[in-house]
Amino acid sequence: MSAPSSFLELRDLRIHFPTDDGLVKSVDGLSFQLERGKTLGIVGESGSGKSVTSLGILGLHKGGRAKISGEIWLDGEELVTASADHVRTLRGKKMAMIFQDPLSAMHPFYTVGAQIVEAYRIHHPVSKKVARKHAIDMLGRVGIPQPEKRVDSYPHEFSGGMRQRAMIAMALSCDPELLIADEPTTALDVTVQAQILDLMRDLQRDFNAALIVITHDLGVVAELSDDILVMYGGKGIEYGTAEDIFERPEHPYTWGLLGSMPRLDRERSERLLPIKGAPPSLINLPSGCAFHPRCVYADRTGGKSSAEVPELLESDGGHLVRCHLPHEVRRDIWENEIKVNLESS
Amino acid sequence: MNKRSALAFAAAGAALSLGLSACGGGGSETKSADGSSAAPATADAFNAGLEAVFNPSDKKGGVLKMAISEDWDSVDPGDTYYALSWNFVRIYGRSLVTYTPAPGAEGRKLSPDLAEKLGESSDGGKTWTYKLRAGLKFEDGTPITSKDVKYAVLRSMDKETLVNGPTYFNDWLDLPKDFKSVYKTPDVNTDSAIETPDDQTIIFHLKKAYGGFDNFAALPGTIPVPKDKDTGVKYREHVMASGPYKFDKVEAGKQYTLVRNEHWDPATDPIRKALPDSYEISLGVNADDLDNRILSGDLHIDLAGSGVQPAALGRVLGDPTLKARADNPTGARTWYTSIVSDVPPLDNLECRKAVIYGADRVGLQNAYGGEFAGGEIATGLLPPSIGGWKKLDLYPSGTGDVEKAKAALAACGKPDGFETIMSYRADRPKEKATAESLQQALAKVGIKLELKGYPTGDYFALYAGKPDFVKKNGIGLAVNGWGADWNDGFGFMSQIVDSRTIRESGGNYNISIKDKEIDAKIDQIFAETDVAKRDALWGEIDQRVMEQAYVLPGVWSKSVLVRPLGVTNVFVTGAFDMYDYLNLGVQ
Amino acid sequence: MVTYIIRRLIGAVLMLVIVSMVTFSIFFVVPRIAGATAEGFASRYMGRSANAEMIAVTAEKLGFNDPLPVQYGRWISGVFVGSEYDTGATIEECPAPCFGYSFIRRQPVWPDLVDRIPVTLSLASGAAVIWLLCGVATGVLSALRKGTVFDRAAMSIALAGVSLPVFFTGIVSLVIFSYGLGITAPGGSFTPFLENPVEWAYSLLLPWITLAFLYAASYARLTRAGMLETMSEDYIRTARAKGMKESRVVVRHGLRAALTPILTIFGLDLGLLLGGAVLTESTFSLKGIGDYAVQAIVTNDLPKIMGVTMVAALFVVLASLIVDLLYAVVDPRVRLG
Amino acid sequence: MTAPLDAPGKTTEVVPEAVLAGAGVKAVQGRSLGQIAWMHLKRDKVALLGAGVVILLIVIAIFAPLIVDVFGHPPNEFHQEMIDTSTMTPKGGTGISGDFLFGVEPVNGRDLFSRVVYGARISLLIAVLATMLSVVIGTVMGVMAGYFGGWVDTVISRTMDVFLAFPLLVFAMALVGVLGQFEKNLGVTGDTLRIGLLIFVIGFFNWPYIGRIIRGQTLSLREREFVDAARSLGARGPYILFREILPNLIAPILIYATLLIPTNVMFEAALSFLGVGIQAPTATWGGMISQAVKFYNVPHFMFFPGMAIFITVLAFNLFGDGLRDALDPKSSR
Repeated sequence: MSAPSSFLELRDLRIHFPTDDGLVKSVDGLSFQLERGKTLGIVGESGSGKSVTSLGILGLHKGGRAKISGEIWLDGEELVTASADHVRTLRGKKMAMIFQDPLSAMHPFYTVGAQIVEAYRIHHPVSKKVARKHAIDMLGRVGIPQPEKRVDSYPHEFSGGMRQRAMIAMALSCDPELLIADEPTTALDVTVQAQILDLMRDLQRDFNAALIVITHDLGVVAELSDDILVMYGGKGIEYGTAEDIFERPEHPYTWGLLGSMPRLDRERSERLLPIKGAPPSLINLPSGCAFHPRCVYADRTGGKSSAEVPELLESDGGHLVRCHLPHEVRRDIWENEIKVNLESS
Repeated sequence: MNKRSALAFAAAGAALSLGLSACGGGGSETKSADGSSAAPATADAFNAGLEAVFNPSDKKGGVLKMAISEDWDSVDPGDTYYALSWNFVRIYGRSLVTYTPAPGAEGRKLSPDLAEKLGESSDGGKTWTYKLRAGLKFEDGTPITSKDVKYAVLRSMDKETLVNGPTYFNDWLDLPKDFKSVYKTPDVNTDSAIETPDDQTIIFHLKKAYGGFDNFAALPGTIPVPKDKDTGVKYREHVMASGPYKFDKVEAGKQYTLVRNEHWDPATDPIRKALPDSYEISLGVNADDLDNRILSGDLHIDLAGSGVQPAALGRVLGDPTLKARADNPTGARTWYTSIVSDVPPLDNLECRKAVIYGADRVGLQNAYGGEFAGGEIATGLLPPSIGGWKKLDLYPSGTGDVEKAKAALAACGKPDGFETIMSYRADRPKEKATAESLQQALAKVGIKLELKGYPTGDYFALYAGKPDFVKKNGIGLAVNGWGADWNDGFGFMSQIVDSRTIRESGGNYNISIKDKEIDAKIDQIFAETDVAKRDALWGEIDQRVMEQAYVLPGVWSKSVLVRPLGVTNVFVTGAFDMYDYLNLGVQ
Repeated sequence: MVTYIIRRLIGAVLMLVIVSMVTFSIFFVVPRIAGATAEGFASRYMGRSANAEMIAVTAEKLGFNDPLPVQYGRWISGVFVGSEYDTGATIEECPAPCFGYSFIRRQPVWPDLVDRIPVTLSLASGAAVIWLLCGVATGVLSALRKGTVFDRAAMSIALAGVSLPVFFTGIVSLVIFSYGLGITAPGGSFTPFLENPVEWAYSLLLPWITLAFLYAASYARLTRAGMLETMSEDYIRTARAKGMKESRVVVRHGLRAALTPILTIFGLDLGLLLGGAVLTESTFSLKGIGDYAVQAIVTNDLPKIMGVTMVAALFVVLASLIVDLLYAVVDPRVRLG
Repeated sequence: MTAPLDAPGKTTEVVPEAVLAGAGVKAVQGRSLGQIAWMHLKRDKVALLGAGVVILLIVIAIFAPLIVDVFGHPPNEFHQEMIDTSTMTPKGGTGISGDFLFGVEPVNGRDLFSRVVYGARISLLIAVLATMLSVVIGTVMGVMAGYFGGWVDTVISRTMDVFLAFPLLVFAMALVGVLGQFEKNLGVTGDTLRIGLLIFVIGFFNWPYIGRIIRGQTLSLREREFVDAARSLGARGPYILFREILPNLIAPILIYATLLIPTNVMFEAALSFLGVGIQAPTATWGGMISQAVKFYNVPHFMFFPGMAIFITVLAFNLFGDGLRDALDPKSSR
């Protein structure tokens, strides 16, 4: 295996969990690249394997029950085979993570400041004083008013938005080169969401870090991402630039997501093209294309859907799609069936 | 009441042979005043301490270690009613007369203590006069006068303050009506009851004659108490010693230590050897641990004197060398079951008889602890060691006679038997076992018993000893037990067969015997001055009790005592049927 | 925080008042309902030679005829200002806190309790140390080694531990180690700590272990459950994501959160034990509060029973108060509410 | 482990929310509680073993007379012939034989086996009924406190605190004593009275433990979506209470009931051990042990009743744990 040129590259990553009920294939052959300063959005319903992927990159599955194969290249280092302890030293310093629901993600017994200080001092042998100083201006940078006071508050004394900012401050405290944000805004209400997203965009610019945004909400990635990876049943099913995904989406599932994407001019709950059925059980995925039971167009593949697993194939310029429908057919359906509907409303 | 021993059963009673000696008139007779027997035993042997002084010696010094698993009522001589206490109190207190420190029957004979000689009666036994020895002193050096004795007796009669002691003086002394108690009516003249013409003389006046008054004079109640040192019930916290030892440390419920009382003058005291330098008494010691420590020798005396626990019993009787250290006295104590003669259908003689016939007498013996720790199967209420005892043979004493019982039931008009309730003291395993045994045996003849355990502390005051409670709850059988306050018919019987002693307010020990004929005999006895005739009458009462089937006798109690290692002058006194605590010494 | 403390203090006091009322009514009102009479109560305090008139006098003297509120009032006032009892020759002072006066033993209850507290205290504290160390350690290890042989073994032993009655284990160990092998002190032995610490420890070793075994077992189970719960929390994941060493994650983030609830339970357990380790004490015939309670009940000595109940309750209330305050210190979230 | 039994306070090892989640599963997946429970249980061999033993014990208790008929002698029947009348201990130490499976008691030679078997009756009867009592009171109080909140909650919660502050064992002892003396006025006598008293005392003093849990559950249930949903659909209080909340309380109630039974078995044993249990000659495990203490030189006497308690409590605990794990996805298996 040879080190890739790109800053972060996943090659055929597989993360499987053996359970009493069978093997859970949370991530099953995922590959993508990401450059510094770029943003990748990973989109999918819960259980599509996106969060597992991010934890996998951070190496948080190491030593656990998970079976991990494939390659994770970070800045020329392979992490899957690297020692757990080495990966730990990278964690927080070279790559950091912003979790959803900061209330439960921050320790209730320690002040926000203390938790940032802790994060900082793990990787920087500095005095508490210095670290505290650092914590305060980190809080300042993420836009928390009077940080020198708030640094001593406890998480439960913060508002949701403030908490998320603090969370971000903590993640950025060691200015990581790779930042993974897992559903960074789901716990927040719409207006705060916007602020947080802006904040992240700005910060990423300053820090010039590679950013992975994980969400089930296309709206969020629309705001941030250069590239977008759509995941379903542990596999990537469509990958392309933001433009590819929003203007020329080719996977029926993506269409569904677009259809269910909230817009200012629409009621949040209102769905144009609801995706019928529930996400598949990762234990026994449907045969063939994991999506076919929910796919409106499965019948147009001449039974291939249920028979064989589709490949992730390039449709045009770096735009990859995993679908049995011929390229033209997909184009056609999008142009004539979906797009019109989306706009007509 | 019965001189209770702490929790477990008191071992009162004299040696096996006394069964005979009572009729034959005394056991080993050779003795000297100080009680050392002519035939001293020094070799370990089963019952070596019954008839002879084991390991006699006059060596002074050492610490005598005593222990007891529970507390007893009080160390206040005017407020105590435990056999162990009456035995123990003589170490620090001297009554007018006391029991001769000698083995077996000899130990029941009275010797003068404070008094120069035994009481002189006049006025046909209604007046009793004692002269105190010269040179008697309390532990603080103040001389002991007859006034102190009088005060002690009077105070011991205040049953609201000193609730525990016996009531003989209350019942017999000829007190003025307006006298309530030394505390309430200190100024009332009580000379009509007790006169003290001078500091050496004390004269008791009784309501009616009683020939055995010396037995009263031997009660701890006559141990002198200086008025100015009396603190009522608190006196127990510092008893003024008149004997050779005085209290040093007093921690109620935990421990007592006694040291020599330098104001005690041996010249005034012919019966006490006062050998050890001090006594250590620890209370609340785990009963099993106590046995083990006596067996191993790092403890001397189980103050309770009631014999070893079941676990140790197995060890002692199982191991010849240990058994050789054991004594097995029979007590002047009978464990029996009252058959309540006014709770139907037991108001019918035949039904009462049926109970006795049906009972498994061996089973009862086992319930009480078997042939050694329990006692010998009793055929009457009166124990063999008491004057007037004669072997009764009215009922079979086997494992129960179903035919006779059924016949009796038929005669009673209850051919299919009946149901009744049997009470026992809940926290006394042996009484529980007794009730269970009787329940089993009587079931065979169709008499169904429901067992009810009541707390020991209230057993007589609130339950079995409270007539209206007994009637209201239909208690037909009540486990009971009685030990002599002293070894004569009066000392044993008066409280348990005289229907006139029964108080409606409860606290009675006579639960079942309400018989005019018996009451009449008792009056006869009081009138009678000749001891032999009196004894004979007590025997007749015993007979009457059994004929009328007022009680189901269980056993004449026996206990297995273990002689301590390295202790001198060990012997069982017939007065308390436990080791005599007066003259023990440490080797 | 201050207001919080005050609120809790008031709560504790209120609690004690209610406890005292309930206690009183159970021992004086309930029997009345069930048919006891003033004389019935009184005769308990009389010798066997008492006659009806004397009992009546005593009933009056002890105020069993007064209306119940009055009797309750008398009892409570005794606790604060003490009270006096007529012992015949002298008037017996029962100085505050007078938790009643035993008419059977003719002693105030409080001094008795005071001199029994050391025993119970020694027993409870010693055992507490053992069980806390063993129990929590085992629990944490099992949680971290979940599913391993150690975990299974430890948990099986723990389950056995919580399923054995202490009076059974107590007697068995006593028979084996004291009466059998003679390597531990016999039942009933106790040496005050100040007299001879070594003796003290030796005499209590067996009771400690017996008692601690039971608790350790249950604490191991609790700790394990709590630990597993905590280690699956998001903030643990966060801590790991910071690149923190696992050991540090466990100790600084895991344990602290997992042990907080244990603290509460521990406090209450200790409180209850100080109120008398009834079974352990009676099994090893240790003269502690619990044994005192049993004796009081056997001899039906109401003032004792009530006194000991109150003191025991006092311990529990104090314990829970202290625990609450500690909790507020440990868990900042509590301070608000 | 009831608090005052020198045992850890009735501290639950289950996180209510977790259990709730278990119940929640029902709401979400529409799978019946039973199905879920069984799904997990049948995989949990240990719990199954526990359940098996529990059932066995119940059978033994019910058919005690039959069993004793076949394998033993009437429990109160004396066998003096088996006893050495000097030491009062069984001849040959224990008296164990094909005829007397567990040997005989000292003093009266009663068949230990039969007495242990009959002991199961008292033990289980009291434990189970007392538990039911606690569960009923606890649930009613808990739900009221949790559902109505406000002053109702305050009053009930304080009441529970008071209960928890009592030295339970001492109290139970005293109460049994106090009441036991007035049977005539209570109208019942003998074992019936005693059993009744014990059930009342044990059950009545244990309810707060269940009460607290149920309260917590109800509180969080009130806030859950499906309750809101029901409310938004205009459902009335009673409907929500009985159709939405109570069904979701079944899981925790089941679990805690199962875990309370062994506690009460211990409690009854303790009371009998301290002498305030059922009266002679009825056999109880605790009572037998307290007798056996005096006869520690014949250890089999304390061994068998002791083991009986151990096995019973253990079995219920195993089953209870299993049940909890089964109904509670979050908890650890």
